[in-house]
Amino acid sequence: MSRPSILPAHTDPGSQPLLTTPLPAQLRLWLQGASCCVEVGQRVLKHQLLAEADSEFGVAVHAPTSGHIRAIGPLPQALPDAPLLDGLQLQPDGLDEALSLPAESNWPALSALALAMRLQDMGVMGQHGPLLPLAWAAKASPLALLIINAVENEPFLQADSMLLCEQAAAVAEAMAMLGRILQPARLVLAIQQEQGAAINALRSLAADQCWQLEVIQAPYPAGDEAQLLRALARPEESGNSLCLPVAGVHAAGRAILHGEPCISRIVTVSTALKQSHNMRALLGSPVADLLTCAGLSSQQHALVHGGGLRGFALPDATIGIHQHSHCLLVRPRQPALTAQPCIRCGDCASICPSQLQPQELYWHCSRQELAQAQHWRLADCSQCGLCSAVCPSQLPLLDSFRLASQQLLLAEQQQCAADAARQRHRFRQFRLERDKQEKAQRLAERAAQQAAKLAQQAAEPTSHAEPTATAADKQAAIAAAMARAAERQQQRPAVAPSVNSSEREAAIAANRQAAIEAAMARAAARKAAQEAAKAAAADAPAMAKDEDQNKPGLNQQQQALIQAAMHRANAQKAAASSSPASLDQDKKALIAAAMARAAARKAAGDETEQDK
Amino acid sequence: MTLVLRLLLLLLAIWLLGKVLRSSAQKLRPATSTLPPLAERIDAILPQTQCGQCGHAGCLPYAQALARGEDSINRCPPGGEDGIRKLAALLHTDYLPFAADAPPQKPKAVALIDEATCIGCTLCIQACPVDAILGSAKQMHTVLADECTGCELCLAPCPVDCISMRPATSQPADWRWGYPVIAIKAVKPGSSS
Amino acid sequence: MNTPVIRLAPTLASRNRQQLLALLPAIAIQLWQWGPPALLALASASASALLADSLGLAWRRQAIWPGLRQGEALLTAVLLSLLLPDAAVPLLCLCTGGAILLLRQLFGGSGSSLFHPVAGGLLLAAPWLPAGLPHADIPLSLALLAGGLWLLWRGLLRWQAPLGLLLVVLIALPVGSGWLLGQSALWLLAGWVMSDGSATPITPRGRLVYGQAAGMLCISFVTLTTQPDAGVTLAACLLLLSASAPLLDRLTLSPGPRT
Amino acid sequence: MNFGLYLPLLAGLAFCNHCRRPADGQADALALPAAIAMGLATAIMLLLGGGLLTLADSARPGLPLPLVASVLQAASALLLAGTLQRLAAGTAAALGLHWPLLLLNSLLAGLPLYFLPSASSAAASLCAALLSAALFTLLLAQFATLPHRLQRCALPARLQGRPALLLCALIIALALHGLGARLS
Repeated sequence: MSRPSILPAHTDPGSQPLLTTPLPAQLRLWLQGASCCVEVGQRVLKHQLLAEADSEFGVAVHAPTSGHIRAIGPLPQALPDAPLLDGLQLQPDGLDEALSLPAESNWPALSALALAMRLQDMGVMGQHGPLLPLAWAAKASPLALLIINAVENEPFLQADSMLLCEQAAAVAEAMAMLGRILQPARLVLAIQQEQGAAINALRSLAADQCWQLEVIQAPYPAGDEAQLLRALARPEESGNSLCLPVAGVHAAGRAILHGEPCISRIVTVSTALKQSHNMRALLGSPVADLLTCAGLSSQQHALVHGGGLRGFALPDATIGIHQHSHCLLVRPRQPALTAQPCIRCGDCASICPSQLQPQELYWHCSRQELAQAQHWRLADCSQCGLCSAVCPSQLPLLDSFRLASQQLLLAEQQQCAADAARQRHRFRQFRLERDKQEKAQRLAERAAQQAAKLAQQAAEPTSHAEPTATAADKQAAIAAAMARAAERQQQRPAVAPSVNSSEREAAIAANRQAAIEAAMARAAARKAAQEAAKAAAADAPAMAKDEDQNKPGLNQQQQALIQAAMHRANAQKAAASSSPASLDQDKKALIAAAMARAAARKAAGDETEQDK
Repeated sequence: MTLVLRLLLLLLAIWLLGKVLRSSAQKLRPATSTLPPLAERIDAILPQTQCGQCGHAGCLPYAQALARGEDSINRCPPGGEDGIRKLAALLHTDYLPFAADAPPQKPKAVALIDEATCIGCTLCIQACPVDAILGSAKQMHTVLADECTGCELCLAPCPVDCISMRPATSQPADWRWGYPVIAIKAVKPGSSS
Repeated sequence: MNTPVIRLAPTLASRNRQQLLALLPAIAIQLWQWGPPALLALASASASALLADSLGLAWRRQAIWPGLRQGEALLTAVLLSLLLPDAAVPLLCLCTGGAILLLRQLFGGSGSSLFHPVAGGLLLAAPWLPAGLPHADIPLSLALLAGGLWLLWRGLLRWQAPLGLLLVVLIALPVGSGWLLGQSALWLLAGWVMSDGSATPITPRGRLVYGQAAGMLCISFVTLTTQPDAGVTLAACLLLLSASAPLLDRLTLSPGPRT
Repeated sequence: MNFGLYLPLLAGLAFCNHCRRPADGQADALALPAAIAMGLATAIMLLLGGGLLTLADSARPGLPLPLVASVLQAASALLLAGTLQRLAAGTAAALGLHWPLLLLNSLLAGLPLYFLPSASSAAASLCAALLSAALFTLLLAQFATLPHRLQRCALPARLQGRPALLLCALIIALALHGLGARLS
């Protein structure tokens, strides 16, 4: 079962005239990746900007004719299942008044990125968003191969052939322009063998131009970008080559050389028999108008948007066409074929151009097992529709693959959103933590300064009473703590002798340290005593944990010591306060004293360690 | 003669059995050292709304509790049944339906601040786990809809009840024509052939 | 449903019709050879098959008429009556109906049956068949070959498994397998049973292996043992190997080379 | 004993083996290796038991065959089980190579071999042991992969899972009976 023999052959438009649709009563334009810059009720002129691109993948929308904006809101789009999307309705006034078009006079001076952005502003669309991908244009890597894709990929398509027959000179001009700006090492126009008239029209032009004509003979999905690149690009070129649809290239030529935004395209209206019509239609024209122009009525026929294999049914003839509407198929209404169970004939696998196993993929896609579908390489499916066409059971293979790919895309988006949320949450936690530490540091510094002052005042050996301390035993405890601190301070040089380079500095530091320690111990003891006097605190462990996180991550030795002491004291305090609340004063005082002692000792120990 | 042949065949069978056992043992023990810690892998599955509906203070604490085996996998309503399936697959446990006491599952929503009523108290800003609310004291606040996870943690602290949840609009209406997988592939160096 | 406009393959019903059509010359020769009893057998087997199929469909709560219109049950009946020309009519009806109910409808209708009903029905009928040396039926075989070639030309025959079988038979000619080629059962089973997708592996390589394995098993049994009834032996081999089809799929089916 | 009974017995034995497989998270991934391992183990047991029987017969002819054969088959099964337990206990358990199952396989698949009509010479018995082990492995592998395929059949709800597999086992046994009856 070879593919070329079973697909209907391409029929050349030949000498058929290119029709022009009359001005429709209403135009429905979609705003994908574009934000509207007109208001309801506003009168717009032909070529006037209606919406600006607001993302990398959107293009601007221009008014196809003059008229009034009637509505801006969700409209059904010419896509599978006709999803609602924001669009605008333009009611033509029949005058067709146009803005004057300033042509780009110094276009040869444009850079690739400038060209890409200019095309985006002119509403010229390629296969995925703007004709030239912005991300690619911004990289500005030298282009090895530029393919202009004029292959009529699916059965019943004629629009590109028609365009080449009618506008061969304009296309050649546009290609010359692209070649001049993008400077590809090789510029190729790919066309299929069956498109005889178009080839004839181009042959005469190709002789003295910078581009080559490549006639493709491969079977059906050969017109896909990936397949074309595989067929035409040499191994060394495959990395940096670009494939552009010929309709977009033609529109780009009009836009850059004549300043004319893209407002129309050629559409084939075919009855899937021999008869077909090609017409130039304004973007946003309702499908019904195109059918009327071709002499068909939309009531008696089922509508298919697209070619014979990838086309999808349109539920409604009022939907407006868009830049990808290359073909409209009209069929007599028939009862839909019912899907039968898979009989494992294996035809889908043998015809698949990507060498996938569509029956396995379908099984997993229909059961919503996306991970399995990915394992069976759903991502490699080019959605060519051949498997659906050869399936004897009429299984909706292509539909389910389309749906599953979309779900996969959605799942990826959700995963990205989740990753972003995780990052933001973690950063927030980090920020809170940092703020807390900085606050604690500031507080500690202030406490240390005050304590130093106090210590200077209390430099006399008579350990005078703390003004705020009330109980005598508390004072005694503090005094004991201070005495111990002083003792340790005296012992310190013996513990760590001649380690410091400058003994004088060490002595000064030690003095200061002792004073600070004493003050710290006092403060801690006081605070602890007050806390302990309170009734049982319920959230003691939590506080302890909070304080634990205030690790001495400070670079200054002094602050480290202070914090260590403080947090030890607090931990002790917390432990104390979590113990039964009915402690008498004596016990509390003892605990406080012990705590203060421990804190002082620890502080001294820490200090010696850090001195080392 | 047959005895020798029998012995040779026996040895062959034993050797083959040894090979099968060895390869299965490798399959049984996948290289766990290359994997990130279990809590991280669980956290990667969780939806990161940080809503606390599971009873933990965020997704990571819940993931850690799951990794320690201290909680059940059916406590995350935003993750949906799909999330439970993924967790069950990762943790080699059975699928569990949602816990009876778990909050009901809701469609994804984003918070919206009624700008006329907002008094600028900053309480919602402090409550937002992903910093998706902008504003400062006495100034009107606003929600970054792209960053909002729909956790509803900002609803409770608001003193004037000016925050409401609106259904998120990012359904797959963004059907991009032949979304640019191929285009990006085609211009990446050395990707195709 | 947005399925494509172009349908490149015939529907299931049309496939089965064409398979029946390819059997017409063989049916004609059978009628000429056996006379009116063959016609009676054909008619009663068809009636029993249709009855069993509609019973099964009703039991599975499926629409009966669209199911019958697919024509698979009829094809099974015709194949069985061609395979069992000398069986008693009740036996033929019984094994046709039984095979369709047990191997086709119980497993869930067309495409789902793991084991081909024709092979199963032949095996069910085997114990009651009159024993005797098989006789070569050259005209019938030639008619079947012609029908098979026509199917092949129409693109309706999945040829890998029959090819594997025939290759083995041809290679084994020195062992004395030549008389098998004159057996109509071989051609029937190869062309209409082994080419069925649901009871064979789905990959071309798996089908080739399936056909070769069936050929080797069948030839070894037919040449090594004393009961050289090729049809029943091949049917038993096919049933045994149909159960290995998932195994062959597992071994040969892969997501394919990454592009 | 004849082949018409022996071959379906193997199918039933394989079905039993499949039903006794541990059903944990990795059972699906290990189904095929488990089938191959059990088939190889059965081959080892059959070869070992047959070889020991030949040795015993030559050393002391005239022993009662049924008794000696069953003792030797059981001994070879337990020997293998012990070796596996010592060398690769965890893997063997995950693959379902438990000693009761090994013993069952060794006795049910091994003993009838000595009473089959073809087991006249040493070479023939060796051949029979090999073929029966190969067939047993094939059957095990079939049962390992069949459930996956059966999932896609539109079986009635009551038949889902094990009953459907039992049905398949019956059909396979029917086919094997048809083939085996021709061998005898």
